[in-house]
Amino acid sequence: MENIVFVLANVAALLIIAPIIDGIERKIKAKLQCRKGPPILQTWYDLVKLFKRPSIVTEESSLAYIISPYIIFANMVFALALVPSFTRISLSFFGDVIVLIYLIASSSIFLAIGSISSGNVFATIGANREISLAALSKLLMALVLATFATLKRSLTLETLFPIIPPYTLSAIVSIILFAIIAYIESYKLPFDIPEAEPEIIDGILVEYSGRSLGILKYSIYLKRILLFTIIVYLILPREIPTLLTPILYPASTIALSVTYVCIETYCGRLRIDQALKFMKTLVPVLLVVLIIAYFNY
Amino acid sequence: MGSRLHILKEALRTGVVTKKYPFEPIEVPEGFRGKPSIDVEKCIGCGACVNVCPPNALSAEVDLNKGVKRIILFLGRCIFCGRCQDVCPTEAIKLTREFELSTLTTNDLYQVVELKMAKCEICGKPYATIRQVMFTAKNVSKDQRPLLLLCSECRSKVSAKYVSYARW
Amino acid sequence: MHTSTTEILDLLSKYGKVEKVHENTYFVEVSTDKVREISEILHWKLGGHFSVTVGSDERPINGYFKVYHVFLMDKQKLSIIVHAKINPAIPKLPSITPIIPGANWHEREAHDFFGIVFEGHPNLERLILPYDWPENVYPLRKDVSVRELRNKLLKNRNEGVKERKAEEKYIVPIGPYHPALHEPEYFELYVEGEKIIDAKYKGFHVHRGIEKVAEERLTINQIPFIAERICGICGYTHNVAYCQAVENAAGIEVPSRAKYIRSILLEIERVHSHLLWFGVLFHLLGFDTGFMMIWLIREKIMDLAEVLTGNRKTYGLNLVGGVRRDIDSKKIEFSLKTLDYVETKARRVLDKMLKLKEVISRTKNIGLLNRSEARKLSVVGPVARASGINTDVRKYHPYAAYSEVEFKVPVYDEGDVYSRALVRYDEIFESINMLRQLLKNIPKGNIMADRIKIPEYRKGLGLTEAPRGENVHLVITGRDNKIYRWRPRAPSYNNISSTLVMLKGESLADAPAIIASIDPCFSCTDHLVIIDIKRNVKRRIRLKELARRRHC
Amino acid sequence: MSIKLFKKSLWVFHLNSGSCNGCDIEVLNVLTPYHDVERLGIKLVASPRHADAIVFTGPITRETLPKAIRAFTAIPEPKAVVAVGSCACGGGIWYDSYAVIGGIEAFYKILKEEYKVKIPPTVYVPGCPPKPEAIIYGIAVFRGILRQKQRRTYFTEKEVPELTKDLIVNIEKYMDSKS
Repeated sequence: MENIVFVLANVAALLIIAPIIDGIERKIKAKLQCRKGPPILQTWYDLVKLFKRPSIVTEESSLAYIISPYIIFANMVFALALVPSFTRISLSFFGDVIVLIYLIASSSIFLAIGSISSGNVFATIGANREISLAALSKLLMALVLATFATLKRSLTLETLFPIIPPYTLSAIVSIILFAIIAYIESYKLPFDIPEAEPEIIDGILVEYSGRSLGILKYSIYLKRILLFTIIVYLILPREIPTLLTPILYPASTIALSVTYVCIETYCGRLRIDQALKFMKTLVPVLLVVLIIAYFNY
Repeated sequence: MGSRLHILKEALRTGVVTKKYPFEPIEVPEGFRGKPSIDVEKCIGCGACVNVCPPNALSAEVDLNKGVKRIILFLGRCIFCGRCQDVCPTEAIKLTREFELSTLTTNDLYQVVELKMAKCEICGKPYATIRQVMFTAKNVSKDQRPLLLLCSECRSKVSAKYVSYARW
Repeated sequence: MHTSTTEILDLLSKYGKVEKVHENTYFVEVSTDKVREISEILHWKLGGHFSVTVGSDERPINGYFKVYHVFLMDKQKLSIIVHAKINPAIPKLPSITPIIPGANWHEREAHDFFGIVFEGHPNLERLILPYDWPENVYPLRKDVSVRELRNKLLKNRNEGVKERKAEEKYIVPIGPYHPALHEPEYFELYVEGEKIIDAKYKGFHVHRGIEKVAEERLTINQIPFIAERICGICGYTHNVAYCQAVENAAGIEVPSRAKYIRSILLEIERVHSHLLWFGVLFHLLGFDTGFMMIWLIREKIMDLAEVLTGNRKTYGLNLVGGVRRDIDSKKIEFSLKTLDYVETKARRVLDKMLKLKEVISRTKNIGLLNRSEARKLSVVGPVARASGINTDVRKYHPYAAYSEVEFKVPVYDEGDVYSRALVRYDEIFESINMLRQLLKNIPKGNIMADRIKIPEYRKGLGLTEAPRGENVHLVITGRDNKIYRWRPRAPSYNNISSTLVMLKGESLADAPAIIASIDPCFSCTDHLVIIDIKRNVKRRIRLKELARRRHC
Repeated sequence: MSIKLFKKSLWVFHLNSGSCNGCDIEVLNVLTPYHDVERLGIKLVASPRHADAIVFTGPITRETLPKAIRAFTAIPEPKAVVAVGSCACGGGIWYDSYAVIGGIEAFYKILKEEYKVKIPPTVYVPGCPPKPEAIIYGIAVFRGILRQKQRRTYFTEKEVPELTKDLIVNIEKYMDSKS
């Protein structure tokens, strides 16, 4: 029971911190563009405003359109409960890697379904792109996680965190690859194709407004922090004293997000086929890593 | 990669350039074409600015009942070209350096100057503002000045030999 | 083959009366049946290019409608205007669109405004007037009072609305409010997956009826200000072009100091416009840092314009006969300092940005327009120069102070988005170079011509090279300090139709960059509706009532 | 009510309703490093559904009117309007053209009469085009950071001399005595 309290506290803390991390990213991005940038709490201000605004529901929008933001949000919250964050305690006994992938993948699909059912042409193109990107990136993610599972000979999250030691080639390479995939998954440039603003007007999100838009944006921030958390815990050694994790964890998450945003600031957007091509080249690499991992190198 | 680092270096060298405005005022360069403003003491209501204003932001209206002429400046249509300043005979209308003109109602964008009109000595019709009559009088030889007290029609009736110096 | 000026004039005199209006500008009056023949000779045989068609209602003067076709002969530095009288009872003229496809819009415009029927035109549909405009009302005819019309139209706004039926096709609307364009234009893209099969343009949302306003309400010296508001980015070149047209018509000699000041501000405008374009391009490629960095540099140019003219945009500097503000030595010094800053910064940043992998992979070999297509559509400016056509009004029809400075005209042969970027890149630095020469050599003297008298019913042609290409204004002076007919033709007018060629077969993701690559200035063009390109949509995807209803 | 909601965060949809681009580039310019309105929580969004406020630039032309109405109604309530530039404020130089409906007030009139739409709070930013600072000032006035300077002024002449032959002939004397 005590665990549950800890997990709830963890999740609550993550819910608060996720938009703040986005705020930090925006600030840093601004600085890199010679601007002053918004206050760090800006993302929170935006979200609060969105939550206070009504969401427009048109006659043509279906049920899927209305409920999918909430499903995605619930998915993300559940996924966050599965991974350790400020403390190592988590609900990981509920599920393993497979559940995690399932949660991430299903939210992509719900996002696509929701936006297709909004009936807007830009949303449809966005959804198209989202699906083709998601299909490939989830395959990649599955391959990486399979590599981890092969290394540890287990699927439970408990054993996967951390992946190092052993300091094998395959462990290090697969962590790097996971970081790349996490980058793609978190809709960052040059991979923010489904929501490309100039091409298809914020794509998948175009028809959402007010509260549902807020929930969706919030879910995206949560997804980012989820991916960061996984990367952090793949590396963070178990030997670190329990008391230090509440400090080390946010510090490393922020460090990671800063790195990501620095990369993002100096990238242009890829065309969908270019992005897919890039991701396809990762597949054989991952397969090789998987084989190496099987032989424990 | 090299190019990216180079751009990063350039950005860092430039540093944050954002101005503090609106929390600190900013300096506007000399000769900036800002809000046109009518000096109500100098304006003679001649309407030269009205004739020349391309978007008709300046308009004139004559209220015969009250015997007044109004010069109306509507900033919400002004294009800040400064032609009014060029033609004003008394330098009453000038472009200031004021650029903070935003308002929450269009009503606040108006400046109205209402000037009393002189009545024709013969027919009693208001024909020009008193200020304009006095301004013109200064530029006309003394013997012709009494004619300025008449409207253009009466003047031409009274005396064909006088050339009208001012057009109303 | 090079034909000399006299040879051309001899040839022209065989067709009709040749009238020299001002230097290097000749009007040739021909009979209606000869228009096509002479146009073909000028455009295809003598190496000139078709520039603009101007319709005009001259019934109050001579009882006829008139159509003027303007041709520019770059090699001989000549402007030749072919015009024909049209009987107002049956306003008909053979179309030149079958020979010069670039004339398509021009003729449709004349049809919209004057009701002149162009025989043999492939598609003489409404182009410019709003969707709910009544039939058989031609706003630029002199017997139409627009104020009356306006009141009538405002009352029954929806009169004549034809419900646009949704087509069962997968249409991606770009616009009217597309974030990439920041201007309300409407491209319909027919896509198959991510590939564009066909494109349609429905534009002219910004048609503001400028010609009628100018002809009916404004006086000669008020029009420069409305001309400047044709376009907020390159307005000053319109301003200059108009003033030049009137000056040419009236034979006014502008003092050379005024000419220098005009050139200086034209070049400042070009630098700002090209930097703006680079910013927008990078934004469209998803590279926002590029947008921010370029606009940061551009801000200095805007500040410079503010110091020189009193406003960041819409300089409001010209009147017929000269300029309104002088430049003193302090301002020259400030300008030179700003230019140094802008040049070093722009070189450092732009050089590197144009080498970025994403930028190259998304612009090279994208949006191709080859030389022969470019000739057919009569494109101008950087678009033409990127497709291997060496044309530049500043060089071949020098105006203002351009005959007194040295500069190169960059020409690239590839005809893709990247080469259009390179043309503009070169031009930025050529312009800065030119500005230095102009600022250093500016002569002393007056800035306004002394005696300005404008005779009535005289024709004049004003040419400038806008940042987007050649800019043509044709003016017929009128009575009572008014203009009888004024037709500004912005460069984008000729360029926009080329995007439809460029877009075919490209990827949807590249569409904004391609459209932007011509630097479309829709408000310039708008004075319009459907480009009918043969449809060959193979797979039709049905999605009910797509965009139409909700794309906003 | 809406003003309070948008105090910290204001997402703006930019609609060119027939502008010459001058105001549009200045609206874009407020996003760039020198002005950077993101620091004030203002963001330009691409979809009216996401927006809190709509920025009009340019006079409303006949062709854009239905689209402007559509975009306007697509924004969820409560909303605000910013009219940037003299054209949007009062029709500008185009006010009496046959192809132009007029400024934002003419637009409101149509909205009120034909669509029964509530008129949102509006900020007018005159200028041709307004400086980026002037646009920021408009937002600042809207949010109550800065005070509105421009007020309607109405001057009525009070003391007027009686126009007499005597006065007009000896106008110099009168002028001297006055000064």
